[in-house]
Amino acid sequence: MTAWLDALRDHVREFLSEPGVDVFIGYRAGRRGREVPAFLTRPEQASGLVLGPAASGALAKYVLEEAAGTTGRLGVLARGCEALSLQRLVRDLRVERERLHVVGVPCAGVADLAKLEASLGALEKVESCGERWLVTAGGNRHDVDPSQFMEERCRDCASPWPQQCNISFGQAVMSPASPDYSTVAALEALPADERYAFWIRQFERCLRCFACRQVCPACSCVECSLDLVDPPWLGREITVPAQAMFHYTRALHVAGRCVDCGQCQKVCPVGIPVALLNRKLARDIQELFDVQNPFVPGEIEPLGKFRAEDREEFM
Amino acid sequence: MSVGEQSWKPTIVAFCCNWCSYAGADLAGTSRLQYPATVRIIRVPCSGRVNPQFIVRAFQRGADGVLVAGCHPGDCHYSTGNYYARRRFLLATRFLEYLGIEPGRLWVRWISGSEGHKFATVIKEMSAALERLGPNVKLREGAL
Amino acid sequence: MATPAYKIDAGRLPAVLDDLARHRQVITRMDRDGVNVFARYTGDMPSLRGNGAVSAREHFLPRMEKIHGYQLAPGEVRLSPAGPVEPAVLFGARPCDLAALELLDRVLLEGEFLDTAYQARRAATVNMALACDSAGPGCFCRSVGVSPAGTAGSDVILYPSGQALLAVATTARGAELLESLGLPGAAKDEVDRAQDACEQLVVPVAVETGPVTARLGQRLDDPYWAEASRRCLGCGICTYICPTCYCFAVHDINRGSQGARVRCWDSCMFKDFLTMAGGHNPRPTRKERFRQRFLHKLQYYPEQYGSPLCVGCGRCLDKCPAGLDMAGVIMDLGGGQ
Amino acid sequence: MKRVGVFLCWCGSNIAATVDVPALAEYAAKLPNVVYVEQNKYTCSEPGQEQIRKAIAEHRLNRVVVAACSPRMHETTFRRTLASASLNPYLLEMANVREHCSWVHQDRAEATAKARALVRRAVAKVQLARPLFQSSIPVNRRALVIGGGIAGIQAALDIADSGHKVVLVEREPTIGGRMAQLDKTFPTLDCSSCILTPKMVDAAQHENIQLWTYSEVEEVGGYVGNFQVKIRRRATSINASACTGCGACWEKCPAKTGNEFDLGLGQRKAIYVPFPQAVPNKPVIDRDLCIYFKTGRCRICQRFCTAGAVEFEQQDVVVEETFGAIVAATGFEQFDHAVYGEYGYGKHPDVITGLHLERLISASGPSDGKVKRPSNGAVPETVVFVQCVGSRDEAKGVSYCSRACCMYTAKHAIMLHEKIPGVSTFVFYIDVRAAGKGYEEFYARAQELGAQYVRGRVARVYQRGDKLVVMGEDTLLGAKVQVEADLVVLATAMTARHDAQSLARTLGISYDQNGFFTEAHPKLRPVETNTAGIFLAGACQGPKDIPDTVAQGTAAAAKVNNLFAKENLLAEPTVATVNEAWCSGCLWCKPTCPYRAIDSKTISQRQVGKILTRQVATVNAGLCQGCGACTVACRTGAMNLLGFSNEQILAEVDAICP
Repeated sequence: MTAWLDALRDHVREFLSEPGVDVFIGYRAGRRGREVPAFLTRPEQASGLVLGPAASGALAKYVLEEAAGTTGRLGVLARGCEALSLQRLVRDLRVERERLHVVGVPCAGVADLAKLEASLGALEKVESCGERWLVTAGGNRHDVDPSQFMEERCRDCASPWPQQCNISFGQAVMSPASPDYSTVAALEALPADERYAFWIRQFERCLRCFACRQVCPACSCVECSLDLVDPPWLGREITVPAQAMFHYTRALHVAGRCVDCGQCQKVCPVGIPVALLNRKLARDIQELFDVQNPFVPGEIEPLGKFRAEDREEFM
Repeated sequence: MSVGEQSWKPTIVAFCCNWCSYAGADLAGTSRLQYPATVRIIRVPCSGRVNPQFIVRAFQRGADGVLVAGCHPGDCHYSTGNYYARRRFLLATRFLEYLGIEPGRLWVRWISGSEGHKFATVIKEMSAALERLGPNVKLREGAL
Repeated sequence: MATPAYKIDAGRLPAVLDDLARHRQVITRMDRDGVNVFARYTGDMPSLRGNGAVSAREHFLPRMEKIHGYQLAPGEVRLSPAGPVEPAVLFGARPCDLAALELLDRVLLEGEFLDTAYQARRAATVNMALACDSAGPGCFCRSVGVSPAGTAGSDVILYPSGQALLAVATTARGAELLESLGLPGAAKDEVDRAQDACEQLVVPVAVETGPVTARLGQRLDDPYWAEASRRCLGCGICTYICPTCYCFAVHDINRGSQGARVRCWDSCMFKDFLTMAGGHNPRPTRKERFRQRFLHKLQYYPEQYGSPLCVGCGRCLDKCPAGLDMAGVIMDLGGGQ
Repeated sequence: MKRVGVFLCWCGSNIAATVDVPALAEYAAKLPNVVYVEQNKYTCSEPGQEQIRKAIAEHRLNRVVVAACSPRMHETTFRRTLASASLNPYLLEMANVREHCSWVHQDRAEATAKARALVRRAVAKVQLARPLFQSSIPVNRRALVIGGGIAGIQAALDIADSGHKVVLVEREPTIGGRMAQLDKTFPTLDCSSCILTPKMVDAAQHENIQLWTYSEVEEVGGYVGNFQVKIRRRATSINASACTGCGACWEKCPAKTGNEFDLGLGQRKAIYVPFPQAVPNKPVIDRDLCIYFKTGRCRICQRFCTAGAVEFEQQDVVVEETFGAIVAATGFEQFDHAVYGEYGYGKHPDVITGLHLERLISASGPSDGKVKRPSNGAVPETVVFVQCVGSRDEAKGVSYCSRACCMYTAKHAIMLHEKIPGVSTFVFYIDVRAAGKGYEEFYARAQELGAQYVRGRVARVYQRGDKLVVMGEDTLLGAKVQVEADLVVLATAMTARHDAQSLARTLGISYDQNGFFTEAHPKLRPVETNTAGIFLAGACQGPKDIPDTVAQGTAAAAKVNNLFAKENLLAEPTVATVNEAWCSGCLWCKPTCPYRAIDSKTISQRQVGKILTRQVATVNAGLCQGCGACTVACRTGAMNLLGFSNEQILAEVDAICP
């Protein structure tokens, strides 16, 4: 089924036997059909590695904690967005590329587990099989069409295949798509008041749990300005204007650095379409500053440089 | 500052760079050019110092409009600050609109130290535009 | 004398809610862009399937609550009280969320220190619980002593019966409220059938907290905490969606010469939760913070009050991005498979 | 505890006529931490300032707000007032209630309401003001001049004459640069060598100037007052102190190549001085050409050198030196007009550039000053000049005007008419730009002597027999023009040195889209760069003629002398500063700094029993000019700007809005 999995496990086993290796970050089977982040330190643990559509896709950020105060090498399993996320951390000088051993694997899309559970019952296992998914749920095996149950962000993924890896296994399952900005455009087409009402309705739900930030590979600051009491960038008050400031700030802080992994939106417990903010900025950056692919980390971020002949609207 | 419906005048918070736009506003003063008492200036060294978060902060605290003013591109006292400002605000103006703020609430203008007249004109035009838009309620903090 | 039972036909629900809303605010569950939230009823149909993304506790412990206002004048500070608490009906919260209130009551209303704001909201709110006739994928209420038809914390319990709701009062004020609504009665066997269906409901997840609580005392430096917390992202989802979390922080919101003192939700999962002036943090890493949350739920609270601080609503099972949830931790620690 | 004093100026009636100052005073007294309010008729007057000093002492004020005119007018005044009252001058904030209020509004109520907001802002900001101190940087009074053309020579001489040491670095074997290649200079027609050579000799002999020819700057570190520069001194293979410059070596040397100085029109040897007046007048060995270096055999020069000065074993030496200031004077290159294939350059030997003609006219040139057709050595009877080859042509060349070509073409025409009786000259031009002292007259003289100016571009040059046919258009007559010429001279554009960008990066200065170094301000700081302590002279900043180049050389020297007049530099304290605990070390601030003031450094932090070593940003306060662009690039706000801090601006917004 996933023919490369054994090869991957062998490779990781070898990697963990090498001197100076601290950890390999991958996935292992969790309960209820989940695949959860796993931190392997011993070669024999490699046989527990798994990778299916149930794996969340948010491994990159763990590198920060794992690398702090240690000096060894860190292996990381990476699909397309995870590889971009790692590049992001490297570009932001949060981890040295030399310390990372990036192991690329193909992506078959990340499953929206809640949606699968809602239609198929309690999950036991989600596997990818060619272009289909095999889902074991409620005691039965189902052959499902991934496009029905894939996370929204995966449907127009521009980079399903991991780039800049040390080694990779398997072959691409999904082909790259171009980002679909139609939702952004639809929002833009609304009258200002309706657009405002839309966003306020989203922000009202915000709990300020900071999950969107915690999971974001572009949010790797040692201290987040939004946590600081002084200066009071974001007041402590939990009001709708303050939530709006929070989301405005978060989006602008990742503008030009977002890798479009979509994790911010995926983890939001109250369904705020956070990525719709990022997408708007990315599209504008692409258009305004002629950035080829706004999601691939570059040498200097688009807001950290300029051209004298940039568009002039402020005369 | 609303003194009742009829006499409502907008409040504009203006971030002016010290070398050009603030000087331009000074020149408007020394030339005794009259413009509405709607604008209140915060002096910054350069338009490149203006963080887009300051803009939302002003709307939160009751500004009806925000003006960011700097040297003309190419004339920055620090040579490049306004180029960064231009990129930041090309993006931020669009982003604020995306969040539902009316297009006329945030203005960015290049006003040189010799353009006292332009400063006065921008304030007149902006005040008139904001009067048409009415008081800003979006993103505005209510009473505590 | 048997408690009278009433029937609310699906078509009648808006009228009942309008009736309720006439003298008090009605808080119920609404659909907002596909997300189920507790919100004030303003005439739109509620969405009573499933459960709220965030628990009903936010009605009693709001995300932000004014303690008092203040005004600075030369030489003095004038305080102004927070506004009065509005009478309310909480319509359609699940038994787990309401059972959580009883757990919170022990902390906030018993003993030397009284949370007066919470007390006022509890007193001003009539809770109309909605019993469960189906379970969510993460539900494990039965493992922590809560039943899908449980009445703890409620004044009225609503049993789904076909498209209708059958209402039975569980407290005197619940009875008084139901009586005032002029609803038609419900047949006893229909109520029994509906109640039975809820009471017999099988919930998908089962754990055993007893042995875990007994053993936690010896496991403070267990390597489990370090290993498990490695995958914690450090966000506050679990604490903010949880019906039994109640941590808060007090802030002064300053606006020139006036302002307000407010209390806002806070999360023990946040780094700054315990950071003190001068920078010291007794829980410096995710390990300590993660451990604290589970020890609080599974050891400290049970030691003090006799039951775990969890009602098995299953929200953390659904929402934790790292798959680090209450049921999972209990199982990891030996409480079931 | 903050104790704010507010001083409200009436400015006679300038403010008081429009703003109700007494009401404003009453209002100000109620603002947080304001403990003293006073009104003055003229706060800036000596009695007014004395009142501030008195109030600071009597009321133990530790913050001062002056609501008066523009801070651009009197901030310095009141800062001094504070300093004289032993209060840190940066604990002052001004509210501009004159230029921004009383002078631009008439309605008293509205103006007073606005003045309240302005004072509220100032009071809010000053609460968060911190005492700031000017930092002082010692100045190493030694200058580096890069480039030994007339700009660099002039700058070096002017600096040296002021008593400061100068190192003049030139990559060619001699100084002199482009001007040494010229025959005469416009508009006076004095001999270029006659006016340049004495300066070259002066530079070589000046006690304060060290002349390092055949050398190049490799690395520049440090900052104003303290640049650390690595200079590669290439091996000349000649012991300069032993060499007498007799010339026996280059006469005997068997290896020949085209002489670059004569643009290939003449020849030089492997061991050579570029031209007879070279300074220093000592040869170098071109190791790429030298037979000994290629084959290991020959050594003829060594045999003929009676002084024993030939040293084949010499090696390049890289020296590291410290300088307080640097002048870049690296000059220009000629536009590569090969793109104008229709002009036949390279195909027809009689199509040459203006600089070629200089060498042909020059008495010390390859033809001993006789203008001859390169093809057959005949004296040309008809000469066509084509202007703007490359200049003002965005499609094929550069968009700018090269400034000197109109005049040197006029010069060439005049000189040809003087040298070759009966010669016909035609000048194809777009516009004639003669905006300089004596330039228009000079252009008129060329016309008087018979130069025929044709307004229009040349379409094509082709050979017919031994003549060149120049096809063009006279746009004034609207007619096609065809001239049979013996010689065609192209006025090629001046362009930046091909490696100017790499030097700019080494120096940390900026360059424009054409590769010319960018001045700090096009009008007000024409010879400064955005990197403090680095100055520009001559055509490396943009095309120029000799008078402008010399003026800039002197101007750059004046700036250097200005810098060297102080033992220590006092830097404004309103600079960026890093909160290391917050800084993630992502260094996205770095590219936004026009002054290269941001760098990284390693810090060690104790965290939960572990020692964390990490990178954080650090600001060189001597280089930072306080623009604050970096502060916005910093997401955390770890990068902050003293005097305009995030806290202060947020407080200002909060205070000014309601």
